[in-house]
Amino acid sequence: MGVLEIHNLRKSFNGTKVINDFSFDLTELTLNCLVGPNGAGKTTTMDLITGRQKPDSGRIVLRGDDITGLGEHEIAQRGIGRKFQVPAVFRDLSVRQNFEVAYSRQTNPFRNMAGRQPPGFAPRLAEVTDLTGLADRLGTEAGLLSHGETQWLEIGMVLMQDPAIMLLDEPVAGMTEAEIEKTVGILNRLKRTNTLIVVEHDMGFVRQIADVVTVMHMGSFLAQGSLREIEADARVREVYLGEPEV
Amino acid sequence: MHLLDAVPLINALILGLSIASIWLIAALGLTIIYGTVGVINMAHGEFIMVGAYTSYALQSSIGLPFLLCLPASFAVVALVGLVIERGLIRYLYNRPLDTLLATWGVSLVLMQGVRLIFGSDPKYIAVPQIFQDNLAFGPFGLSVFRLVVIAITAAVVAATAWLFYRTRFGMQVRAVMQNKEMAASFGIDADRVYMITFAIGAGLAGLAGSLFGVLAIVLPTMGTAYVVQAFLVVVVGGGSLVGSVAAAGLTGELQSVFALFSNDTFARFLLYVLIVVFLRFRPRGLFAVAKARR
Amino acid sequence: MTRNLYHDKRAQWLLYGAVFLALAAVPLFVSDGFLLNQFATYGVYGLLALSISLGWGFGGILNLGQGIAFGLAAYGMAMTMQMQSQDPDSNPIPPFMLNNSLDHLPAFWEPFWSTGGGILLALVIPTLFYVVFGSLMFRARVSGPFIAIMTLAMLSAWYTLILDMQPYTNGANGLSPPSPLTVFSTQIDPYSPTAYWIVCGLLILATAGTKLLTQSKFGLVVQALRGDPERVRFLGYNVAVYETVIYAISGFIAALAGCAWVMLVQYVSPAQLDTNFSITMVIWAGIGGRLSLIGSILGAFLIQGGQSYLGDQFLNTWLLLLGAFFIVVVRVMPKGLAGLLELALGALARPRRGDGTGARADGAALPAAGE
Amino acid sequence: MAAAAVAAPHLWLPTTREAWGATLKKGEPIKVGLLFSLTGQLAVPEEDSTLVMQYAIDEINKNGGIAGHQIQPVIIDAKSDFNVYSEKAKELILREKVIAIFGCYTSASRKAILPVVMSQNSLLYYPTCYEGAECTQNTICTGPLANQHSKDLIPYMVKNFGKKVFFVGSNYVWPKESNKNAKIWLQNAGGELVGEEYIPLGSSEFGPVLGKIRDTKPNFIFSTVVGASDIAFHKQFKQEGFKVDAMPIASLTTGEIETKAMGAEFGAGHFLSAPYFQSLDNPTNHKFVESFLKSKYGKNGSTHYNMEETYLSAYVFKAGLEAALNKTGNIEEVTSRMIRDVSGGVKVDDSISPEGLIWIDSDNFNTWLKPKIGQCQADGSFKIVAEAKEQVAPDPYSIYPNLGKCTATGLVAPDGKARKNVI
Repeated sequence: MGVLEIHNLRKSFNGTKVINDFSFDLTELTLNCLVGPNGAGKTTTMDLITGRQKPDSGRIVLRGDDITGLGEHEIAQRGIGRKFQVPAVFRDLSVRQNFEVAYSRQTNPFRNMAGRQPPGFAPRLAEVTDLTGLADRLGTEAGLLSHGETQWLEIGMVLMQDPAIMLLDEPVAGMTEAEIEKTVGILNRLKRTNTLIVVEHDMGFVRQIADVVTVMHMGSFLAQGSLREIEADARVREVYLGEPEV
Repeated sequence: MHLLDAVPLINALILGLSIASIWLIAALGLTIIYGTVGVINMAHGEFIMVGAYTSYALQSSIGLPFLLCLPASFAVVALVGLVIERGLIRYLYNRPLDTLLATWGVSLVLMQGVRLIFGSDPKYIAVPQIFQDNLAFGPFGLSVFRLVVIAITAAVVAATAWLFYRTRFGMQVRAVMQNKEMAASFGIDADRVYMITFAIGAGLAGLAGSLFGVLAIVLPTMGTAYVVQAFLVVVVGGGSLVGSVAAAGLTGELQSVFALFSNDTFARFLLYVLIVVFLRFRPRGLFAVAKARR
Repeated sequence: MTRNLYHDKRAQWLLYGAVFLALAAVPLFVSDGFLLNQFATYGVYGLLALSISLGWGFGGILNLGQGIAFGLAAYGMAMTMQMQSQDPDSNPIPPFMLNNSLDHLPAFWEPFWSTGGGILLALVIPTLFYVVFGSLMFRARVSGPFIAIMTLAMLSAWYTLILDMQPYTNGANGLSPPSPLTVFSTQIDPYSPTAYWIVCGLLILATAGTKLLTQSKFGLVVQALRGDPERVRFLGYNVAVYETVIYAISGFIAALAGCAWVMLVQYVSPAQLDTNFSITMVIWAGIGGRLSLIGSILGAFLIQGGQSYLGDQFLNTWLLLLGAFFIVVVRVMPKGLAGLLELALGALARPRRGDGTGARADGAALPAAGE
Repeated sequence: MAAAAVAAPHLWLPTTREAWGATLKKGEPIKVGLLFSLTGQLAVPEEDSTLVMQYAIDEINKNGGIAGHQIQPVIIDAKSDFNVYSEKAKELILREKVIAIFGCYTSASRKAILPVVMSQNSLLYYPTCYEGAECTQNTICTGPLANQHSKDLIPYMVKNFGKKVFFVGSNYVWPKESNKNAKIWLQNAGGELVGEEYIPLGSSEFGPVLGKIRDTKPNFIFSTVVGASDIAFHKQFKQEGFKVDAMPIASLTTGEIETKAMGAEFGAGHFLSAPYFQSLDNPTNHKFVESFLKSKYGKNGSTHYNMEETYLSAYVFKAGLEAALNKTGNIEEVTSRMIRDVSGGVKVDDSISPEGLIWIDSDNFNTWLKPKIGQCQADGSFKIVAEAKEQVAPDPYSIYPNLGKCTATGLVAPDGKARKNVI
């Protein structure tokens, strides 16, 4: 039994079946790469898991708890963190303030008016800044960070949430080689202590981080296994050869 | 139901059509500008007002016939719009709240500028005698000028639809609306498309103004009377042409029918509340699509 | 590293303290009852600008209908003061109602016999309305310009309703309570230092409270959702609740202003719910600097003072100048006059480490990556 | 703290209200405030009010002023904003220490400034028509009250056009109160009310109302629509095919200025009741019209009932101040309130008043005057078709006898209790 189970998920937009009977299990403390050609439904799956879209049918179960149809913030509170493809940080706040907002153990607005950060913030911040290497950028306005730094900031923000599962949508899009290398390091450290789903196109990157690879095609589950098994899979080859981009 | 009882209601429906046409032509320019450029133009009412003053000035100085005042007002206000777009709006395209505020500043300047030039006493626009009559079919009737407004509105809507859906320019507009960068890579100059659209939208307001100057009165403050209704039409319609047509039809008829059964003031209150409730359930209006996030 | 003094919390509090002190000291130097009353009225405008700055500057909620809270509270206060001049036995009904053929006091006027109860209602009802209307809007995820238009429509609805309910509100003529507010059997002369200090005290308390609020975790979350509400939602916060709360607090401050205003002018009419007045509030905050509480307040002082003291010299050109000035502010300095100060202090700090804080003035308050 | 007490002794002394009040000084000009809007929506009528007041003050000053003192106007632009009215009234009274304010055109602005006028015991000359139902000790009104305004008009219309009437008004207090009075005259004249509608202030959409009028087929329309709406109403009336000779509009507001603004073609044939018309045929009026239009204040090209009522208020003030001087013999002892108290019964005779003799009621301080009925002609001027035989008494509480009677000392209820400052 996985930490996150998806059963027979379906979702259509204007009659087009975007997610079609998709099922999936996520094992604790693994890094699962979700791959598939454009339009396979990867981002929509993310949207459905995090509550941004509501499924037409099917169930999403987190640690035995049915979270289907809950609001985004409720799902986030139950322990699913998400990083967007286009990095979404609060550009006019400082890096430190971004982390403070992300430390969302207390979400009641009236309790938060009291001002102080809940206990545990400082050690968590130290851990996260150490991991992301942003310790000396804490005072900088987030809008002034480089692209790579912004991506790490957002990963850091998701970590501040201390989620049971992290969903990362194309975390290395637009990064330089050196930045990708650093991100690989971060993710490989993370997967020792966290459960992750990473949506990615870049197979070279997938090779360096993935424990398990899941392939989606036309909104359905196609194959799952180690990267080697996937690369040997005939159906996967067929799907990918049909598409020019890998 | 006796036919006799239905007469007031049918008359109210006919009148509702006229009110709808007035609100629609008031909202048309706003729709185009909002739908294409994404700017909420708070100075729209003052564009209407400038259009009315243009007609008044042309008529009283060089005696231009009323029917020629219409295109003249269109041209003059389009020019005003062009200047404002080039001088101000184009710097604010990515800042929707700021365009709202900046155009409100523009409205103050236009209103006060007109007041300094023309004074604050009311002016009027004369129309040919045949426009000052009433057409009656038995118990049903409507004034000729209201019919003229309905006809002009229909013609202008048709022309706008043609321009935006049947011409090369319209294709460019829609390409820019969908994806500015992609359109640019096909050699479409988004900046130019925005500029022209804004000018056309302003010009339509000017045209509406010269019609309203005949229905009511030409005053520096006249624009505010129409602009709230125009906004509601655009917001309810969701910013598309067909949306505005539907929204104007709906709200105009409701206003007319509510007024028949209660009174004008209460009808207006009821309409505002209905619109707020409607927006609660369709915050993006009648015809709008959700956007994806990557 | 040298930080921009503008962002230094201690320097900010020093500035606030200095402004508060200067405001509180005014009656020691001004003996003219007219001036005290006028300055107190500016204080009310300052409260309104503060409420706009909180909602729009910090929360990104451009509210063009702040006249709702202001006007409803002003009506509540005027009703309270009106009932003070009535007598339950010999003369229980305000004169205007008799003219509108009401032969008994409408039920919703009854609570206003009590001064404390009346003022409480004047504050609670607008705030509650903001909670209800706010949660309606924010749960439907209405955002950006649509909030502006919806609040504007709601304001028009209230305006029309109050105008039309003449037997209960005296329609366009409004309420003019014949004598000043009496609390604890003391009449508060609107031209006295007492009245001035009451308003000044409200302004200081509200400003300090709001400042603390913006510096709390709550304030930080609100500033974050101004930029990207969806991101905040995915961090586990219920954005609609946060937005409703900030909107309601801003409404509460405007309601305070409404009560204080009627205490000073003994008058309220639907004009207080006119769209122009509500938009004027936004202009105060915009020119003063919506991101700075004190900047917004000083913006209100500046513009209303300008209107009172420059207006008659310029007469007709005043509105023209105001409009043009506002365009310039929006176009080149979205952070208003406070932004200029930030730039200047930033330039002082720059020689040692140019972090470009000032240069990125534009767009800072705008949805960065939202829809 | 001690330093503060020395620096600001007023904080610790009981404030003496009188010390702030207006005073007149021998040999110094008499300051009065002109509180009208020169900009904004209300500027259309109120700019003319300011101009005609300046004209009247010039005229009085040229003829030797009041007891040798010149009048000095303090001219204010209230910007059509009620907040500004309130603020500027305070400034005029507390700061400029004017002895009287001439101002306002709408009841809403009057109600905005009355609290300060009353609390400082100052004096307001309200120079236009209003609804009444107000009894203060600090106002004098020179326009017709609702009970005077339509008294002759309604019977005249019923007699000449028929019994059935439709009431249309702007949605605020004055039209509703005027219509209450009109209903009484209508009942007395044996007429029948077939409909009553109020449209939002400033609205220019008369379609629904005209639809109801078409359905109810009245013989004439009684209109209390004001401002820009009034003009829209007359234009749409004609455009919707209504014929003026079959169903004329009898109005309390549509005068020379409104007719000019809408175009005489839309005004011709309709009726207006007012105490004054530019076309009144008497020597005083001829002189007034001619010399006003020639003066630097006559730039807008017409004289209007509202302007004439404003003009009269200057002479009512002059007469009141002279009466106060007679009483005290010393101008420095005259207060605003004293002028008000002695103004009961003061007259402006037909050598000065273009509308003919008028006088101030000594109980309620409104004006005795003769309403006249005029019909608009094709050139926009009015032809007088009827005139009251004698001055009609003003009564602000005519339709509310239960509330009491307005007297110089307050509103006296039927049970004998008097209440001051009822607004």
